[in-house]
Amino acid sequence: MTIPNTGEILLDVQGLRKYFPITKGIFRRTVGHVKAVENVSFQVRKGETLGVVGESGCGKTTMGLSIMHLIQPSQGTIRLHTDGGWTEVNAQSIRRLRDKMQIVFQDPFSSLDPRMRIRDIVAEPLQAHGMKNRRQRYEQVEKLLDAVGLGSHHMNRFPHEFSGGQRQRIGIARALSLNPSLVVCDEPVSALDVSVQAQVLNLLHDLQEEFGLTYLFIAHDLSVVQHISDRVAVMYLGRIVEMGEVDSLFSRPKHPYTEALLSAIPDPDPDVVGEQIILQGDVPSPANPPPGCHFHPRCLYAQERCRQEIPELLDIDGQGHFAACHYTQELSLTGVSAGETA
Amino acid sequence: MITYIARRLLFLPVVLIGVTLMIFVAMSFLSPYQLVSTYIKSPEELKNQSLDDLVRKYGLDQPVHVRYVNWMRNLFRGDLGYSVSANMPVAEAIARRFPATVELALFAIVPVILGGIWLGTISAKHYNRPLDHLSRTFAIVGWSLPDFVFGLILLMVFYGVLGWFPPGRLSMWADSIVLTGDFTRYTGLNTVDALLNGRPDIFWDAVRHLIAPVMTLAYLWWAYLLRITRSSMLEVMNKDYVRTARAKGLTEQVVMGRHVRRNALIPVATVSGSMVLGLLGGVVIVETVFDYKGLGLLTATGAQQLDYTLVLGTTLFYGLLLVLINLVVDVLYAVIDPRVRLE
Amino acid sequence: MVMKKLLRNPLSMIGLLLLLGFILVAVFAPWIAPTSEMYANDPYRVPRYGWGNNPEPPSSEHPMGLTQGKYDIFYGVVWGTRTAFLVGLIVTGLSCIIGIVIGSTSAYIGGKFDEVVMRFVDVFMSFPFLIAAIVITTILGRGLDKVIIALVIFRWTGYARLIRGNVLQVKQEEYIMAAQAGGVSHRKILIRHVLPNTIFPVLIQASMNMGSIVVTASTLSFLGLGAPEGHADWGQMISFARNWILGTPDNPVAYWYTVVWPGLAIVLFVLSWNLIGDAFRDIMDPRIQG
Amino acid sequence: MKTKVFSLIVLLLTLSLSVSVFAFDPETFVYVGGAGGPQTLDPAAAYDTASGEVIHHVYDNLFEYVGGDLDKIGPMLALEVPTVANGLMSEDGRTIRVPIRQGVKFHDGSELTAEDVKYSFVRGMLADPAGGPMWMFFEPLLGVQTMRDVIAMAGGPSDFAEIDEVDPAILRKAYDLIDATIEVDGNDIVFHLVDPYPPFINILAKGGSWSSIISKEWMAAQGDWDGNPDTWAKWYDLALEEMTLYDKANGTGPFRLDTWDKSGAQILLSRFDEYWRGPAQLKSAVIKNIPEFSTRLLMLRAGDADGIYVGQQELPQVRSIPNVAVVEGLPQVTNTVLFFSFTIPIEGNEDLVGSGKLDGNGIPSDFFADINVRKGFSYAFDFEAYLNEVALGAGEIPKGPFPQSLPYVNTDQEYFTHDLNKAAEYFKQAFDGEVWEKGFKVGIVYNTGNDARKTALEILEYNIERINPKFQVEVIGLEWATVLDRLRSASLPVFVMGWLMDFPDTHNFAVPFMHSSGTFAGFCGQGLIDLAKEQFDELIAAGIKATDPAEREKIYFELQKQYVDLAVGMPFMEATTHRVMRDWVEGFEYCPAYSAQYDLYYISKVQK
Repeated sequence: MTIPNTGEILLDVQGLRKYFPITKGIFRRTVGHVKAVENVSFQVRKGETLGVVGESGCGKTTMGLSIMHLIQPSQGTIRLHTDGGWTEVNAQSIRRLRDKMQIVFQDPFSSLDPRMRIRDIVAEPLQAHGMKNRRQRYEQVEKLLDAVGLGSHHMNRFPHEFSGGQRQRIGIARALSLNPSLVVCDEPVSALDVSVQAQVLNLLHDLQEEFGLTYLFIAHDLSVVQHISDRVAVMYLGRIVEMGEVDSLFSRPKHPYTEALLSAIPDPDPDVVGEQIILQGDVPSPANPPPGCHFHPRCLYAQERCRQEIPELLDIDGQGHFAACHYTQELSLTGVSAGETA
Repeated sequence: MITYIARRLLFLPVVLIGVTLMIFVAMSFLSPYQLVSTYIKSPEELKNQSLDDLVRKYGLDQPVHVRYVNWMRNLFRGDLGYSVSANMPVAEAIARRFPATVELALFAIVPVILGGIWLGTISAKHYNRPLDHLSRTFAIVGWSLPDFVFGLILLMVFYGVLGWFPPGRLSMWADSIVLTGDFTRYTGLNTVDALLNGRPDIFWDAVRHLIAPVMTLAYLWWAYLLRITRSSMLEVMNKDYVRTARAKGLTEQVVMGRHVRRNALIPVATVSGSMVLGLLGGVVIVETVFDYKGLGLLTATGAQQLDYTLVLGTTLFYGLLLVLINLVVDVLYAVIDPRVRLE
Repeated sequence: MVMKKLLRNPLSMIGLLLLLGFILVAVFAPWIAPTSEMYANDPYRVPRYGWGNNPEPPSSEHPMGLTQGKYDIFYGVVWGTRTAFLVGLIVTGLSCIIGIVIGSTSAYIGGKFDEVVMRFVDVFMSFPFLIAAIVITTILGRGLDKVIIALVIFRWTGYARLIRGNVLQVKQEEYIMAAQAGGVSHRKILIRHVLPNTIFPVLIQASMNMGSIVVTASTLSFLGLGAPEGHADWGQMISFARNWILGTPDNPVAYWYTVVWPGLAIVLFVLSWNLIGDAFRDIMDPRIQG
Repeated sequence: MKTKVFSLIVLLLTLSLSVSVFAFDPETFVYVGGAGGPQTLDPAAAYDTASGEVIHHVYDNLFEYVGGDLDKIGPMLALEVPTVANGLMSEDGRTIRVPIRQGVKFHDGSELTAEDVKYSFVRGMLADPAGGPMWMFFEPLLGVQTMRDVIAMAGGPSDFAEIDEVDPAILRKAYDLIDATIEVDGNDIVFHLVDPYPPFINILAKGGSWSSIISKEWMAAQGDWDGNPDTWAKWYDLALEEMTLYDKANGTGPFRLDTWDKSGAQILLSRFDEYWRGPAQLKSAVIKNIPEFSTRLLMLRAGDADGIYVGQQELPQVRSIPNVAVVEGLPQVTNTVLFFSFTIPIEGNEDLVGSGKLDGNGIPSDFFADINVRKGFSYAFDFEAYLNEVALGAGEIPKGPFPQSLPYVNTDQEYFTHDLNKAAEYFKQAFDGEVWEKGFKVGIVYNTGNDARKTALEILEYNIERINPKFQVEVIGLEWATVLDRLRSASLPVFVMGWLMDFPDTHNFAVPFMHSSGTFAGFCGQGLIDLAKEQFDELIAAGIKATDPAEREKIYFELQKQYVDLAVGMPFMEATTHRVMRDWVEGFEYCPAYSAQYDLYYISKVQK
């Protein structure tokens, strides 16, 4: 486990919001919004991995895509530290910034164009960024494939000739082709078999060291995040409810939701019978979130105050462990020890 | 769903304005003296006539936009203008001729659908075997034949040789009854009116005149329905539940009838709407060959004589019809297939 | 692979052979039916052998006989092959291109733009095709080029709708976003990723339409709006037969040759395209892969 | 299987039911015409043959041709034919008295009076719908062409947009001018002509829809003009469908109008039992229109139609049908002419005139102003081939602009023949040899759908291109609307058009073909107009005013000679016509003046 790099900040996200309008009626009047991402602020340090977890539909993928400007954020500023200065990521600058920020997609089956050869898929960003010489491009592709553990003999094949894990490697090679500083990994292993998951995670880890990458690693599963992340942010209904160093968050969760998620991690030791917290009810609709703390209807510890007041995300211990819970100081929540899970 | 319908209806005027605007744009390519040809239909009528007087009289020298505004103004007063080629107001011409086309379409749709499904079923059942090839070739030949050729051949055989199915909508004797006051024309559909008036003889006469054009139309459309039925049946036949049914030992007839055909017909039902539209709008040739006085023939002749008031009126009407029928089809689709939701 | 499947199926095999035959006839038309002295400068004009109106049965000089107006049927059928390909290819090509460009752009851009474009398409689709074609050819005048224009104006919408639906689906795929993330321009994404993944059904549809265009053109000829009289065009040859299909009272098939030869040409031509297209669909349609 | 057998039985039953036994109806006559029904049934507005088809049977005229002979005029609603000999016509031919038959009944039961006769003509002239036939009365009675001219005579403007703009006093004066030309004198009616007009009686005779006699009282009862001198303008130049007689009729003819079933494109007529000559034999008649020839043909074969319209070119197909009678070679007064435009606009006309220069790739604007070019074209045409192969012998080669069946036509006039050597000679002289040397390229035009005319042009093309390989002629078919448009600007270098007489007089051909204000001069460019003004106009005016037949003959012979000498146009066909009917039709009478295909009054059906 790498020691978190406390150095400079690479990505700075402030007040990010992404609303999808709900239209109704003959004239498609906007009657409300699905607040997929609501006022999210965080920073990612250079070289670290920030894991983002949450149940499906909590807005984590939307957040990732918004940061990449693959969907237009509704509000907020995203800044990227490049070449010793800050650049705001917006619709105008994004084209220039593509080589600094890349993304690895969730579904290795849909993220590769079935009608293109591997070499062209991986080389495409190179071409788009002005590498005119085809030979050079293919040489580069060969190196990249090599780096992700594929051989040059794969270059002329089509995606359907590969397994899921191999495809994800191709996706990673593509993301790395421009030599980015930030890579958003949008649930890169969730579609893979468990056996393959570890391989890909290890690959990502190795690549991070080799290329000095910074990851924003999105997953719906805490166990996946635990290994690769330096810090973890937990999202619930479009908001970050807890964020902190991975050890601190896992061992001393400060939010009941995190606690519930942690309790769901299966323990490899069959003798240890952890008490699993079953979350009550479904995730409420982000179009119509409950008042107060969005988590209160499912929270074991909910009080009257939770029904009325939205808790702020505050640094609880002064050392960068944030949580958004009114009673975080009062509650004593159960975590897991860092080495406990596989 | 109501919102969906309302939304679609809201776009109706947009489409209709677009349609009429396009005709006016097309018309702006015409000179006043070309438009005069509506009034002087052939060189033989070119007597001691001053073309300029006619241009002035019918306002053909006005710019197109002025005419469009005038036309629109009249339209809002419910006046579609007067058709020179039909010798009557456009609205009346549509009201008189459309029922004929509807009658033809209604009578045609039954054999078209039944025959098409039948052929499609045969093809699917005998997938890639001689019977499949045979029925598909048969249908494609129908589709490849220009309809006037097939229509004229039918006319020759069934009227010229056998004397069974004459052209027109009614025989002379029936026509004279229908045109007199004793016969009430409720719908304009001769068959329906005949039954309502208690005249089975006229009903039979009307049916007799419908058979040959209906046959022509049916043969034309079979290929289309065969194609859809066949592929959707093949799709369903590969489904697990059909295999299960077979595995259960159900007879082929039961499997086909109960499981395959019923499910395969959903796409067929949805194309029927567009077929009705095609039949309503595309029967010009059949109407010409069989002297069947319907709206298609009227519009086609009108268009050839540059009778633009008529063309405007009928395209407006067709546009309306198209939007409405498509809407109905969409709604029906949603009703038939629970998987479809209207946005 | 597709070709192999096509060759294995007897129907598509026949279709391919027929099409090949037509291509050969079109290519070698000047040798099969040498241009007559009469209209040496315009080989597409069918030579007349007399000024009269009545058809004449096949003879050694005119193997398929003379149709109404004493036009040589054999010559018309042979050179008509070229016209058929010409009209079919141009109409299909142009309307395909227009439809694909408008339909895919509209779907790719989406939103209000898509809405506006689709209403525009609705307007075009609200005309009954034949009526619209009559209006256009009446305004523009008679001639093959006018027929082509009329056909293109009212054919592209079908392709536009078809490809739009496909693009809307493909647009959701992650590889499109991946390309975007890679900094590829929208235009390139459309051309390199969206179109190759959506265009096939459109092309098959288009090939199916090749045949029916010839039929439609003949219908326009029937209405007096097709190719100029005497131009080598099957549609016109067959519309020349309209008055003779009835034959004489004692011999209903007295003028069989006026309708059979050009009719056969049209039917076989359409048939060949449809057989191939049909087989293509079967091959490409994942739903009926048993 | 059972269901299949059952459905088969049902089908067979249906079929057997549908086979109706053919019923011969001896009292109904069915005529099926070609494309296009009547435009209007108003005699003052109708100018197309389909209208005449109906008007002929519903209305009567003052005179008629006896036995279809255009030279023999007899009384109809008149009691006597006015001549100088019987004193009803003045010596100078300008005053014509017509005694009106008494006891004639209109279909509504009212009786015909002289007042009705006057009303018929006055009302027609006052209404003068644009494009109508009323010029035939303005010319002899007032020496002008239209009601606008009369208003101008009365001191008003002639280019008004709406008649309300004209001072009512002037309108009244215009009315008076017209009123004065026709006078009711007891049971007689007196026409006052501005100049002698020999064919005036012809204009009034049966066959001319425009001189149908209508009922004044009935018109007033329908809300139409009642004869008030100050209100007539309300009915001036209305749109066809706004006129009272558009689809209504009340005449004295042998048939009354039952229904004009417009949506079914058919007209039903029924016998008028109180017809003054006694009722017709037929009880009713149906006039239908079916554009598709095959359909018509089958109806004739089946006996569902008693007579059908058959084009000249389709005639061979009906000749051999059993039980069908084809009457051929019926004379017509008509002429089909190849016209040349003397002054062709170049701009926007490139499809026909090419480069617009005499450089082998086009023709100059004044190409056909050169008489040698016109003669070259005329001698190149193969008249015989057209007559025998295209027209199948049905007609004659003309001797000039006037059909030979008319009086005052020189049948010995020397005329063009098919002679390529002569044609070459003239082409060599044209433009001082430049035409021959450089060649030319010209588009010659027919209106699409007219195969015979197309073939005529192709014959010309074939022959001219044989004369000199540098001569290029392209036969171009244009839509009728476009032809009309381009005719107006005289843009068609060469075009073919026919003229069917209004009334059987040479004058009726001299004006359209040769007068500077005639129909065709306008289409043939300023060059021809100038030529006509200089050479023809005076002769034509003299020809119509002359009352002495010998003098008229001299004038028209001269006009004919000049036309041919100058090769103004190339008349190439005087077509005869034909009728096709079932052989059970009896009593077929033919008169070239009739626009109706059959005179139903004389017809009966007798099953053989």
